[in-house]
Amino acid sequence: MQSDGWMTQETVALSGLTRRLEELRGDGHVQLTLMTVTDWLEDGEFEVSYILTDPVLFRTVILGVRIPRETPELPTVSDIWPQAVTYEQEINEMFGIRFEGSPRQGVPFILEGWKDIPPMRRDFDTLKYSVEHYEDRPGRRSIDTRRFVGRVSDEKSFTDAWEPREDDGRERKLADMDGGAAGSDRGETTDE
Amino acid sequence: MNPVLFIAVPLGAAFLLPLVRRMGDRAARGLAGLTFAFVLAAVVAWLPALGNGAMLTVTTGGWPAPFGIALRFGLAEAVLIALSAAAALGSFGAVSSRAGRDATSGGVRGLVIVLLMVVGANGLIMTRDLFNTFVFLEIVSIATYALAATGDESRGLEAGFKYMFLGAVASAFILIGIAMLYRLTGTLSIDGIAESLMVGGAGAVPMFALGVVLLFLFAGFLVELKVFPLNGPAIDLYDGVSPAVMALTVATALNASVYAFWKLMPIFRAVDLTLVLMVIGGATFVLANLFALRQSRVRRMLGYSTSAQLGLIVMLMPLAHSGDVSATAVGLLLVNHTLAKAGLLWFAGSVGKQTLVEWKGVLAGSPAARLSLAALVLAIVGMPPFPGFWGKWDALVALSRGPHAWWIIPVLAGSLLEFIYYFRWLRLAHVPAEDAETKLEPTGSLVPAHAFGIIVLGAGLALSSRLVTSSTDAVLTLAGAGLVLLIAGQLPGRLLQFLSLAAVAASGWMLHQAGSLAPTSITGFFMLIVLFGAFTVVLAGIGTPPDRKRYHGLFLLLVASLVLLVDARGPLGFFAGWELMTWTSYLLVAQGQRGGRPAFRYMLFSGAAGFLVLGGILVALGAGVTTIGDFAHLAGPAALWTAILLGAGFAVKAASAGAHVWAPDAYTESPDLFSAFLSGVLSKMPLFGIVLFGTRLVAGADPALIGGTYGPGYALGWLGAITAIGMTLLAALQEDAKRLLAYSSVGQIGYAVVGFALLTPLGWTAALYHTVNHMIIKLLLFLAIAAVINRTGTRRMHEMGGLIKKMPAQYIAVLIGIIALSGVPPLSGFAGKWLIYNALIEKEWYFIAGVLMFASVIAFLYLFRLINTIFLGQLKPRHREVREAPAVFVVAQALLVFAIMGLSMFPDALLRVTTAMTAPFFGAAGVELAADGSVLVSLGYLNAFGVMAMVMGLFAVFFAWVLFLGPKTTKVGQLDIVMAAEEPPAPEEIHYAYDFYRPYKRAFAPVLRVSVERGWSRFAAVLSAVAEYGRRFYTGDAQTYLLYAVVFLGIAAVAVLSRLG
Amino acid sequence: MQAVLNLDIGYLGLCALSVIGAIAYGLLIGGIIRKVMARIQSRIGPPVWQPYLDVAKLFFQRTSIRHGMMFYLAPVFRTVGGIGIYLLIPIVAGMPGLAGFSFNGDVLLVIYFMFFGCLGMALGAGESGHPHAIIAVSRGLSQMSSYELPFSLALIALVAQVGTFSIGGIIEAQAGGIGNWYLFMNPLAGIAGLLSFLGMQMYSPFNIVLAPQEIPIGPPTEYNSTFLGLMMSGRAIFGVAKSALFMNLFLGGATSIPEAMIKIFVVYMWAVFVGAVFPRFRAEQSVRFFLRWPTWFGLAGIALAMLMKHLAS
Amino acid sequence: MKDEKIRRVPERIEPAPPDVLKDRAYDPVPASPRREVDPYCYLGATEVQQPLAYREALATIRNWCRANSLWVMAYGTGCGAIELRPLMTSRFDMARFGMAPRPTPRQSNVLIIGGYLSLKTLKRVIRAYEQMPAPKWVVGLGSCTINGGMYWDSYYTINKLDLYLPVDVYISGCMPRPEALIAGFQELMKKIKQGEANGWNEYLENIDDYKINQKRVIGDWRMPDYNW
Repeated sequence: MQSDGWMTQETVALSGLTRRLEELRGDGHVQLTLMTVTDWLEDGEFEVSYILTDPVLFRTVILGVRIPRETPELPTVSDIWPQAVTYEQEINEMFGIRFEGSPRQGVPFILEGWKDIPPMRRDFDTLKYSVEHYEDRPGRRSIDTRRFVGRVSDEKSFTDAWEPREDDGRERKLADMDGGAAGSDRGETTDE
Repeated sequence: MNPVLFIAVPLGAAFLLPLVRRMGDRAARGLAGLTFAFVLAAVVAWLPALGNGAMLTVTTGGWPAPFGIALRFGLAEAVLIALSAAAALGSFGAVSSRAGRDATSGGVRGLVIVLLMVVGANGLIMTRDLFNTFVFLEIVSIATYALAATGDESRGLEAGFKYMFLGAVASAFILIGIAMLYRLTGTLSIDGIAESLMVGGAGAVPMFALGVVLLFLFAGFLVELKVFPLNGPAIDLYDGVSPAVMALTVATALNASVYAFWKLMPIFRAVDLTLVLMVIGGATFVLANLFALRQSRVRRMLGYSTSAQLGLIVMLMPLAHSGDVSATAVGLLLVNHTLAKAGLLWFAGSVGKQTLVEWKGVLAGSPAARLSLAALVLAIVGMPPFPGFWGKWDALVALSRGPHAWWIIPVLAGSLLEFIYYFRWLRLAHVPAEDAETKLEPTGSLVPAHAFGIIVLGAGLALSSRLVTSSTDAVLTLAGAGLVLLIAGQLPGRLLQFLSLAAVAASGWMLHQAGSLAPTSITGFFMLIVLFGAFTVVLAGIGTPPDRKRYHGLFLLLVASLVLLVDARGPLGFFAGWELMTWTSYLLVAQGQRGGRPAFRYMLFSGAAGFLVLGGILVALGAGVTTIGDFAHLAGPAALWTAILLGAGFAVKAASAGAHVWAPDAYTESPDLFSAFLSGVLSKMPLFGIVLFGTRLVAGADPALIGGTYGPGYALGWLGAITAIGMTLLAALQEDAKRLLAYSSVGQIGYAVVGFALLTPLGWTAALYHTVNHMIIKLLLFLAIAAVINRTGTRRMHEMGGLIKKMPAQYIAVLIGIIALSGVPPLSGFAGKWLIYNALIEKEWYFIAGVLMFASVIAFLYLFRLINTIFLGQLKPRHREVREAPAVFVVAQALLVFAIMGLSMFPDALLRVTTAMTAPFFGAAGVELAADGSVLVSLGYLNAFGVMAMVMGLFAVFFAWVLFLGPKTTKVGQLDIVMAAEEPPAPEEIHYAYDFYRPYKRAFAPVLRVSVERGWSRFAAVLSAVAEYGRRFYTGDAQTYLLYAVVFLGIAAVAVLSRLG
Repeated sequence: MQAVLNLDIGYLGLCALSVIGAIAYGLLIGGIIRKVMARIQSRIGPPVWQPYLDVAKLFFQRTSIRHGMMFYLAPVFRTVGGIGIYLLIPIVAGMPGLAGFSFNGDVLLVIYFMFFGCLGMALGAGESGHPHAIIAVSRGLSQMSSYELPFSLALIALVAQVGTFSIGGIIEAQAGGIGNWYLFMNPLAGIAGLLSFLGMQMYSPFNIVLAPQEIPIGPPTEYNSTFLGLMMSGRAIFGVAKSALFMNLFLGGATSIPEAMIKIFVVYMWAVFVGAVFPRFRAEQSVRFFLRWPTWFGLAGIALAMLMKHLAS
Repeated sequence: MKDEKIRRVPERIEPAPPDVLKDRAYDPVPASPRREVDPYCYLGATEVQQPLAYREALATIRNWCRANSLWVMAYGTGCGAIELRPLMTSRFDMARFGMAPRPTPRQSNVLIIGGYLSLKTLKRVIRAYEQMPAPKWVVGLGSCTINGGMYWDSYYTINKLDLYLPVDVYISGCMPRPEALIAGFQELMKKIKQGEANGWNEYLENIDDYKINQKRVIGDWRMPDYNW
């Protein structure tokens, strides 16, 4: 559990989810501000986050629950917060996570007639899908701006030594992605 | 044959009965039945001989009057004995078919008492001897106690005890009175006493002594007659004793007592007790009717009713004796009451339900029983053609001409109260089968009740010969056909409607032959309206016959009553027709799916309207009027009051604002075809009344009075204007198509009322034009809506939509109708509105003109809504298979459409008629009709044909243009509309129809908060509370009743003694 | 009857000419209004002949759709309503073509005939099956009923004072200078008339019916091509006719064509200038507005008329 | 592309024989067997053949009227719509060209696609386009309509509008400034005046291809039956 005074992050096991949510609700976190999902593809898990707010004391709790990607199922919270139905519908559509007992599961929210795997899963390749389904106009040239990101950050100054280095991993990740994406980059190719 | 037999035979039978009983119960009952039948047959056989006033006096034992007992047998006695015998037979029949007959009648032992009761009653009726009167009175009373006590209901026992308690007091008083009277006059013969009192005059007998004597007799008899406040025990008796027994009691004991009282009138009149009796009787009539309002138990309610009716008779009796009121009228009231009340009591007994709530729907499965009950109720409340009506009419007319004219008011007020509780009962009994909780399971035979219903109807019809006019043939044709169809209700509806059409056509032909159809006479004009409306509605009915079996016959009866009403030659004919129309239309309204409650409301307001009209007529009659033409000779306050009362009555019937609450329900819940007739024709009858009497009153009135701007009509004008705007506004907010049209109809009648209220020739012309126009349009619209309802099975507009594609003919009908009704040129409505505005401005009623103009614009709202939400917009999937109305139906509508188009092009043709009608009374036409078809009035001009020609010409040009475009345009599908490029959801969701004028509702919220309905509810609640509070007067406690008797005697003593001068 | 049957071709031709002229003038006024509004909003705005182009374009549309018979007929109703009312009003007193068919009836006829076009329009909107069109009609009828009240009150005051419903008579009564115009003769009724005229013209703030931002253009939502062109023509002549009626009732009529054109233009512009500075009312606000001040003015106008009549006699 | 099912609408309309072209300039009546099928775009079968000079003159007038009275249906699908607003306001004032915004496709002549088109929107746009009466024109606004723009790799936006609707004028840029829009509309007006803006005819002529393309991307083709 991390906390920075007004925002607390905590993780809970699936079995204790409903109890914990009700506890928090009883504790004054009466407002479900958001429900969102993180796809931990490498860990083979989804993390569903419930962001709860206490409008009186201005406290926020981000309650995360990890579920396996193979069996993405959760109990619904729409009986506690009716507005959760919409979030659950959207998450169901975009990540394929099923919420037991939620009323509009499987009803299209944004996508109409979607047949592929849910598009927000990280193993869904949007570029590939686009290439397969939507035709491009010949002659398109695009410049991948990510290259400039690295270049800008390369311009080092002697004062860098005193700059705070909070996120060392960031640059590395970007570089990884750059390398990874290079294979499918259509940026400088010409169609046909 | 000797009248003594009427006493001797039942007496003998009573003695024989215990012997015969040894041969078995069947034989005993046979003997009793034979006895009653013999008495009845003998009297009936005697009746023709007595009809010419012959009188038979029998002196028993051969002794002449002062010594022997004289019996007299005349027409009155014969009728009363016949009634008692018939009632005995009926009660006998009603009881003997009952499974547990012994339980309530005391079995065969009870029959002895019944026989004795008949003996006593017959004796009491015939005897002319004072002491004998007492003896028979005792026999009757004791028989009553015995019958009450032999029942197994403990209530009966208790009631009988209380009854006896008071009866004993009465007997003692009467005996003392008789003794003292004998001491004073030396004779016991009633005639002798009267003679000696008359001849001797005041000097012969000491006045004070006479007063005391009379006080005893008088008080004794009043206690015996159970007038207010002494009627408590009698009412308890109704509650506790079998209704069959009570029916017998009413027909024997009560009638005999009343007649005995009547015979003593000459003695009482030695001191002038007229006022005392009238006060007592009047109070009894009004209060008993009032208290009956809160009765939840049917039999107790009937008890109050008996008390009330008796009060009326007591009230009229002194006047009848002095000749102010004809004795026949009072006799008719008594006979009517006996027949109807006995029938109702048997009815109550057979159905066996105690409380009103239990009565709900018990007659649902039995139309014949419903009809019979309705007939009996109509008889007892005094509707024509039942004898009660004639009695009441004669009595009231006599009252109006005498010095007691003010007494009409309590009589009418009490009668109205009577309406409320009787028709409430009828309403509950009329709850249709689908809503009923229980079905009728008669525990006894209804035959006696039916028989008395038929007798009372027959008696009434026999009396109706007073109404003979030139149109009698037509009326008889229609009424006869109506009765036939009423019986033949099981035939196919189409055939019934066809027969109705034939009857209407035949009567139209007869009226034509009789010369009753001249359009320039008022009666001919309205007769044409009636016939046209009836013809169209029946013609349409061939297409979609109503499924109610009694509808067809009742409708013809209604038309018959309308013909009678319109062709009336005198006030009696008018009022009889009016009341006939009221109850026939009431029964028709009750034929609707949820007809009970709306019909009840309809009847109450119609009843009130009828009594107001009656009041107006009576004022005029009191002022010496005999024919309708004579109304022109009225002057001064009589004319004013006649006008006010008639105006008020017609305004109520026309559902003017305030009294409108009956109309929407009645129009809406009636059978669909009848709604058209109700709105198209029946709503014109108050206008007919206004025209009929108004023309005369205007012709006779002081020109200075009606010529000025603010004459007596101004208030009526505002009433009409408020009606017009209020109803129009409400119409715009209705969800139910028929209800919308109902409000519209009421509002449009408001226009006509304003026109008549103007009292100018132009105003009347406008109003008459509007009347005809409105009739045609409303017939058309209601018929179209009826067709739509018939096909779609719903009345709610938002459930329809897009029907133009399925029912184009109905669409065209409604389109023509709404354009005409809204007053948009070039159709006929405009000329009507134009005339009314011109008339208003001419009369300088500017503000009323403003209100009417506003109302006429609001009318667009509901008219557009009507056509739009039903015919335009989105067709619902469930109406994809809807078909057009049948061809005959459309033909009937085509007739109306042609009429509208004709009227639109040539309004001057109609105006020529109306001006010819009104000009003689006003001495001016108000409208100038130019040779080229223009209508010229003092302020403006109109050439309807020219407008029509212009519009048609332009229309033709542009229509040709779009026709030329035709091939270029493409028809798109129903749901192919622009919904922000979205696929439209189901038709139900995009049909904007419910709560159509929400912004309007919001804007008018402060006005709409005013609820007349709530006002009437409060009034009803107050009346109810008063009745409830007053009812506590009857504690059911013998001591209290005795206390009342003492107090009453004290007051009576003061009253009688003060009369001594 | 005879008066109508006696019309000769020449007269009808004159009438047709005047109708065409009025449509042209109505469209021109429409263009001017757009220009004026643009200038008020410091725009350049379309050329003044833009409405002609629009109408011509609509007539030149290749395709059009219809929803049913009534949809088909509504533009006819609308146009006939517009032209009919124009023909029933004497625009210039005594000029044959411009008096049209006004011998057929008086001012009441004109007022009631106004509803003819509206009714047809509303029915066509209903037949289109579009809920927004019907919502607009519902609002429009609500508003119409409310502004008709002050207008009728003003008219009643006028007739009470003038003593005739005939438009010719009303114009005659106002002859002899500006002071005799009814607007100044009975200013209270005049104000009621002016205010109700705002509602009649359906410019802002009383344009809830056509409110394009919430109920796409209201009743004509589904109308297109020639139908719309016909409707626009009808609306143009309807506007002219309404203004002419107002001119005849309150501004003393006209004795020559230029005078009529100027007065009609002025009357038109009154509604436009008010509309330029006021935002739109909701339907119930509009109803309440007309039932308050304009109605009080109308009632006071009638009282004043009665008083003046009383003093005169 | 390996999927043969995509049937191409030719990028450029092949130049037709001169006489046909001439006919087309005056609202051509292509000999299409489809004219009965098409509920919206019934191509006047009853056209009376007038002398050529007359037709030319009439066509000039018609086209001039049409070009100077463009009623615009602005379909603001994406961020591009933000640049349409200034066009209506005082600074740029499109009204001076006779253009006017119109809230319903039934009365519009120009459909402006204001940005990227997701499939969900595309469906609605097609409906709106088909509800417009002919002649009608489509203006593609911004790069997204041309080649997908910054959404080139999105799984739910199309990349090339003219596969699905006939585009008469593209205005490139991300976003194009109002000046660019004005230039684009001027271009459209010029094309209309010259009788070259014939997208709606091409749509009809190649309706099968267009429909196949549309159906291929729109997963649940649940368009109402009245839309073919």
